[in-house]
Amino acid sequence: VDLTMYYPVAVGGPLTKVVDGMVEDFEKANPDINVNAIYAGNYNDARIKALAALQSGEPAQTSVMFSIDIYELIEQGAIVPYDDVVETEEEKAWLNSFYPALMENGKTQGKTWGIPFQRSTIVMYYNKDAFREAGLDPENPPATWDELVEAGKKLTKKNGDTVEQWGAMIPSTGYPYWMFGALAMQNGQTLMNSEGNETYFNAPATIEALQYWQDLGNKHGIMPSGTIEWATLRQNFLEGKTAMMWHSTGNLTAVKNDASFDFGVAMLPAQKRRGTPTGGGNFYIFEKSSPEERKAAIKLIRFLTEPERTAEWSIGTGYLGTGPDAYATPELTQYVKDFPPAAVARDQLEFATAELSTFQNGRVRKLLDDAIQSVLIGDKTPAEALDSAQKQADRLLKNYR
Amino acid sequence: MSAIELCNISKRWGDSFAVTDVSFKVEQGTFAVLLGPSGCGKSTTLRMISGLEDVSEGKLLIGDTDMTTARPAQRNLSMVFQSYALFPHLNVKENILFGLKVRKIPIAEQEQRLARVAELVGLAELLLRKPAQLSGGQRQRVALARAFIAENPICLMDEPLSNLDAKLRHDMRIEIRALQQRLKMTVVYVTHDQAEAMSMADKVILIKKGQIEQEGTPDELYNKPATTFAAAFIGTPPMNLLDITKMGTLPPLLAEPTSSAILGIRPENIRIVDAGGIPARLISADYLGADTVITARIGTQELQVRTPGRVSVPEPYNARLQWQKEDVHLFDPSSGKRNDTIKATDF
Amino acid sequence: MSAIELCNISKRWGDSFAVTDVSFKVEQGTFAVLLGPSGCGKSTTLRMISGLEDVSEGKLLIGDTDMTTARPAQRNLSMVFQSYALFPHLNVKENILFGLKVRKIPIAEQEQRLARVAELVGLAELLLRKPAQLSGGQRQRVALARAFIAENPICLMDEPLSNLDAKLRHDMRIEIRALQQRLKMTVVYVTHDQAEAMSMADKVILIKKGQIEQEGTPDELYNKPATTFAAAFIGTPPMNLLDITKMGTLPPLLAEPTSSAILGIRPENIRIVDAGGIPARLISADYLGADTVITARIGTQELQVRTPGRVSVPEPYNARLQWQKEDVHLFDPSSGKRNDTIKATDF
Amino acid sequence: MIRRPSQSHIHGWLLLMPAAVFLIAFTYYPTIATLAKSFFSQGNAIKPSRFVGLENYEYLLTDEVFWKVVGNNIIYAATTIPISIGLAMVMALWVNGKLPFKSLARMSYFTPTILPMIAVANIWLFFYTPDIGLIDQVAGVFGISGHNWLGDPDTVLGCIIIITIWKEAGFFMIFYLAALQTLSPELEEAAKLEGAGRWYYFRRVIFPLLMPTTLFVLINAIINSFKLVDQLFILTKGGPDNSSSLLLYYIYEVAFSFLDQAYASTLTVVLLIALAVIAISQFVFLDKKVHYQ
Amino acid sequence: MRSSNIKETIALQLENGAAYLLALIWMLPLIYAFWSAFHPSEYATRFDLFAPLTLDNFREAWSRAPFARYFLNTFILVSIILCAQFILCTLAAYAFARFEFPGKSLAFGLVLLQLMIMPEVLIVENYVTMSQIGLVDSIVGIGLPYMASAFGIFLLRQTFKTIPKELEEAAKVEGCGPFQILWKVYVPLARPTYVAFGLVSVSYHWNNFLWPLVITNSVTTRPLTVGLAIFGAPESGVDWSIITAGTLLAVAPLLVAFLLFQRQFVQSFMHAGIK
Ligand SMILES: Nc1ncnc2c1ncn2[C@@H]1O[C@H](COP(=O)(O)OP(=O)(O)OP(=O)(O)O)[C@@H](O)[C@H]1O
Ligand SMILES: Nc1ncnc2c1ncn2[C@@H]1O[C@H](COP(=O)(O)OP(=O)(O)OP(=O)(O)O)[C@@H](O)[C@H]1O
Ligand SMILES: [Mg+2]
Ligand SMILES: [Mg+2]
Repeated sequence: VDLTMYYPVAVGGPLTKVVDGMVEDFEKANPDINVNAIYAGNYNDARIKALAALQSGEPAQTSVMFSIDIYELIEQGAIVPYDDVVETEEEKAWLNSFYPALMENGKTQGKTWGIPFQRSTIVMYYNKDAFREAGLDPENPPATWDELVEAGKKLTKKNGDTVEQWGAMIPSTGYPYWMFGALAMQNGQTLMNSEGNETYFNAPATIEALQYWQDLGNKHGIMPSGTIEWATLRQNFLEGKTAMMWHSTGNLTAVKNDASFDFGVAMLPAQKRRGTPTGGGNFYIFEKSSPEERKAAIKLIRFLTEPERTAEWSIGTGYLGTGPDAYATPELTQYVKDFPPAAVARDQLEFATAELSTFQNGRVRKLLDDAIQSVLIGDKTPAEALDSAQKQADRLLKNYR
Repeated sequence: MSAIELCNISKRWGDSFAVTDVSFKVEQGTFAVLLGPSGCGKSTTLRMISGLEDVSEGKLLIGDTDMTTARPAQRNLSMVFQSYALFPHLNVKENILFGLKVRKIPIAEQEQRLARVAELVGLAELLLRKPAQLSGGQRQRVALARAFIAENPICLMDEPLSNLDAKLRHDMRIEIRALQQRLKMTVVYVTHDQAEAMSMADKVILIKKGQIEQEGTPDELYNKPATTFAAAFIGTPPMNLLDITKMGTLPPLLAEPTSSAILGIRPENIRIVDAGGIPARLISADYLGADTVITARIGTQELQVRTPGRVSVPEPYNARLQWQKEDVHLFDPSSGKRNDTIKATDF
Repeated sequence: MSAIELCNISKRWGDSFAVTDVSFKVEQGTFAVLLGPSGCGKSTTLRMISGLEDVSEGKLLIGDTDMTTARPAQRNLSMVFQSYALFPHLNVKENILFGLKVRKIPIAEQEQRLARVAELVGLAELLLRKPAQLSGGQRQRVALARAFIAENPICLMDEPLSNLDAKLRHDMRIEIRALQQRLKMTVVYVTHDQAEAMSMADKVILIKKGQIEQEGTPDELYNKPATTFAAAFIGTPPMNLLDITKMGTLPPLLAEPTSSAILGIRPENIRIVDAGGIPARLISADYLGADTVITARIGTQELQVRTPGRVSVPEPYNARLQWQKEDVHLFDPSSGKRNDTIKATDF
Repeated sequence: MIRRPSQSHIHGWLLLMPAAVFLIAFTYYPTIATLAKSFFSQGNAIKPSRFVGLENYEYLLTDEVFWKVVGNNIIYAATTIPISIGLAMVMALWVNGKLPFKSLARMSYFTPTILPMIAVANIWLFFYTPDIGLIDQVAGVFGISGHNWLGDPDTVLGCIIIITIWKEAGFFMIFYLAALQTLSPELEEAAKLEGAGRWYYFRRVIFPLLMPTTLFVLINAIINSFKLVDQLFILTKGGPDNSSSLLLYYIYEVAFSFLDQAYASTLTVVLLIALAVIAISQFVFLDKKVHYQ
Repeated sequence: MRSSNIKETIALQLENGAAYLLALIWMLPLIYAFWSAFHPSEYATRFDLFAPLTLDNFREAWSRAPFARYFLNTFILVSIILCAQFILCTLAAYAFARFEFPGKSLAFGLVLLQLMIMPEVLIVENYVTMSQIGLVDSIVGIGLPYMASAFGIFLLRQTFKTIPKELEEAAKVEGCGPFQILWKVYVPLARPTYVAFGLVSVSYHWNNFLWPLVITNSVTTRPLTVGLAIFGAPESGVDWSIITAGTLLAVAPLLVAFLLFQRQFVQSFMHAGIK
């Protein structure tokens, strides 16, 4: 059986090599299956590629794609639920072997459509040296919103008008909705329902969360106002321009390699509770595939999500191990022991929730992104912006109710 | 057998005729010149002979074969263009051999012919130069060599000298003529320069507005211009044409008085005399080294007098002019046609 | 006061001299021509006068003011370029007024001067045309008008006629000369065409390899060439230069026998005679309408004879040539300089 | 004569054929398919695509993002076009003149043309990054505090514009350089003799004589002002709040992020019409003025 | 130098200064690329004269993707496109420049229209076409949509039109047919335009990204830019040292070729002037 699989690479690093290696191992183990694993750029490029292939009638059988593409893929009739493909009990058990939080984005309408693969959450990186300098306890990072503000104020260093070190930075380009998902969750509010046809953008708790974000810059002055660039944030952190940053766990390895100071990783702070959305890519199985191909695909996916490989993957990339048994492997256990920050993301999974994902996901997400950015740049108040975003989202989603 | 024969050939562009009903023959081995003012249709005629332009009406024979619709390459003729049309990316040798290469002549023969032709036009030293590295005269020779090497019996030339300066033009004229005679080629040559036509042609075909005005040897055109147009077109300075009715009271210039006529007299045939002749006023002089051209006035009509040596006319003054009756040409004022029934007289 | 005076002017490009130690004066209101073969430094000299080229050594006076380093615009002179340098996007009127606009002359005066100049050069009808819509002669006139309208006392012209065909060139020569005289301008005119120089100049400055070869009126250059170079450069066909030692046994041509000399005799001064003279062989004839140029040979030396009317030489034949002692020029064979101490004799 | 014209017709079409096949297959056919899609709704597994007439166009009229993006694009075009053309002209004059070491200058002006946008955008990202970026570092030396160039809606479009100008000016310069070479030096000398200064000469002679080149460059520049959006993918993704988004980027977003091919087609049609109108009116109105020969 | 014109001289110097300043700004991204590629990543955003030099970034970049193979692919791709463009555009331009046929101006208008159509918009449709003719994941498939270049047709047509008709006629009289005329007269005379257009085309396709990414699936077909994109994906933040090293690797052949042949290139552009 020939299998074609697309996978995107969203973090730096020699990822393609790792994937190629794992696929090779799989082929060795299953000589009858021939896998063609194709690197497909970033998540966006991969989506275009899959879509183009789909329309041409020449799609792949399986693919790693953005976990939040699920509704669109269902709507396009592009993917099949795993429930229809798995047969044995063993396989059904496998479906349940992942952290539930990571499955949230893969399940809807009572079925499982995506299997978590390269997944991450948001964590808070902080500069322990800066904490010490500001007289804060480096082993006790802020755990609530108020503490964050407080610590941030101490950490913000000014030289006249020029800020030499900011207290904290939360990136607001690239994936603002993702960061905001964390804030909203911490304020006790999810952004959408699990059917993907309703959003809660203008719920009071959501508005409060956005207000808090805006206040970090405008009121408390611990974060630059305007938007903060996702791509260069790590560099800012490494250069000591900010004492804390919220960023994907996917950065862990890079920060570890490049930081010239003592840094720590912490769970995101809480308001009403702790919270973070998960993120990243899931495995999907495409509808246009024969039963044998589907079976082979299941084999491949199972192989790639086996605990040992998940552990290897996690160590190599900084992505989460997707199930508890991955963390039970000796390699990962050892790694976490040597490098405790690696466990923070896992521990945080307890509080994690789904990433924003609905029907018409692209549009809905953009509505929220624009709303967030317009607030951060001071064009609108949180209530205005979110009300309007909610109204438009309702219009888009009412067809799906 | 004529080398080229045009039978009632016309060329139409849209509605207007560039060439109307032209017929002439060019004999084997002669040098024919198409002469006429700019825009009279010389190039068009030549290009119809070459096949680069389609014939609208009429028939074209080349060596007695009907070639009216043949492709240029089938006509076995060569052509030299006004700006030479040398290929700037090819060197002299490649330019000369261009046609032979196209026709796939064996290399050995190419070399042989090249050697001969290069010798002939004096380019043997320059074979590897690009056209841009040649002087005007040398380029001209390359163009000639390219035309000669094909050994076609007919060669067409469209104002090939007009881009050269006066001195070089003079040298090249002699050279082209000598080559034509040596190779016994039939040449049809286009020019608007009458001096060129006079010095080179066996036969001149004078064209005016797409029609033949006069056809004959240079001598005939010079000494027996058929029309005032021909008279005024040939000679430097050209023939003076005086309206007999506007000459005022003078000694009789014609044998019998006529109501009207145009009297033509060439500047070199007029003498300035102390006594006799007719009174005139000398206006200015233009010294040309060997001789001087004096502008004179009889009544209201200006005329030019060419006289050897240097004469200066610092101020206009009165003098007397004289000519001999044999030198007078007479034309009909309305049609412009030569009229030999009227006779001039000495005075 | 001279209008222009060059004192020991030189121009160096890198190591090589284009102009070496040239001095001459041009008087107010005269027409001076810089004449010489291509590359001799005429343009360079003119451009130093205009200020478009820096002077390497020497001093330049314009109207008695030292202008050696003045900017072109400060020199109060106009210039007519070889290819006219008309601005293709401006119409005739705008082209002519270009300089006045730059100098912010009041509009009323611009219009007034324009009307006058346009009238003068006969462009009044064409003021709104673009240069591309003009014939060569008309473009030439625009260039002249642009030079004249500034009313600068001096006008420089660099081969302004070389792009025109022979006929137009002849007309324009007369026109330019007439305008210069009417406006009493000082003109320095560059050409390599000796006929042009002869017919236009008050003074000819003949240049050879960056140095002055001879300076004088056209008459002087024609009748008393200072060197063999000057002799051979002027006249069409040019003067025949015969080496006296290679003439073979002949009647004595010089008053007293000299070991060596170059004998110069102009083609138009040689007559073909039945008896007397010296024996020669006539080779070929070139009929030019009014006269014929015959190529003849005395011993091994070729010479040209110009004779009126039509003479044909279908086959070479023997004849006798004669000239008068007044028409003979004698030159020193080693230096090429004129030597008037030797005398010619009739034969 | 009937022979030649018909032969010429056949030859003409035969020569055109290969290019025509490719153009039809990979440009015109897909373009027309795109056009057709704009009259249909976006289909999916649940609701198949159906004919909706002008509904997509109606939606477009009410789409706030569309209008914002159009506005941005107008600003973008109105600044990048004149500035990059102007700079190109100045560069060409410099490099054509007596500038010492001009081949070095020519080389650096032309460099942007051969650098891949995907890499270059990342370098510019560094220049613009607040505090640690090159601009802020340099500004810091002069005591000017950092600015969030890409995060501030007032400056972000300007940043994008600068990159575009940087990318384009050198490319256009080449065309001006070529045109300048064809100007006869006698023209400059004639002007000099008349006392015209450099500026006067430029304004009255060079500039008008460069008009045909300017027309060519202008058409290219206009087309590019809609085409050059690569930098957005890396730099801003159109943000913040669409303040740097451009029409083609938006089309791209609609097509591949919203997966709404129908609406993307609608936008494409509008863009194509706008471009065609601009190009045609340019040819019609400017062509006459420009060709004096 | 004329003593009276000091003011002018100063103005000229100022202008030259401005020219160099602009040149420096224009070079800045490239200069920065060199800086950060040759220094360890902690110096990527810090400028220190004594920063240690290193080639690690290149080693790292080189190891992350099969660059050698990608170089080969890009090279083949660019060559194929260039050859095809030359042939197709030459034929079409010749038709437009020197033949009369019905529908000529309409056809030319359509060709110009292609200038305005963004290939990105047509990706999906073109992918379908490619898969129908079985060219997905092939180097030819990457090239096909670009082979008939309107820009090339336009540029060559302009050049052909400036070639004196006499040359064509001379060749005709010597017995050349239409294709011989094209091959022996027009093509050699338009060589500068070919060089100029070649430069533009090579740098475009050398750097083209999205379509090659979408249409290729395997290492044996992917061009360089796809390899480069691995570093360019800013999802997890930018590592400038690696990106710039990768960039320099990718454009090095172009840069070197341009440096070596810049005189010829620039001169070609001059002759190809659009008038
Ligand atoms: N392609 C054409 N279309 C329309 N009219 C043309 C064309 N070619 C020439 N003519 C016209 O035909 C007439 C004759 O042109 P032709 O070129 O034969 O003149 P010519 O005698 O060679 O003049 P010249 O001495 O200026 O070369 C002119 O009036 C010209 O305008
Ligand atoms: N810019 C330059 N650099 C170097 N040498 C030059 C330059 N301009 C002219 N020369 C040289 O100076 C000499 C004189 O040139 P000039 O242009 O004055 O000749 P000319 O008498 O006007 O010739 P022509 O009749 O061909 O115009 C020539 O040998 C020429 O090669
Ligand atoms: Mg003609
Ligand atoms: Mg000169």
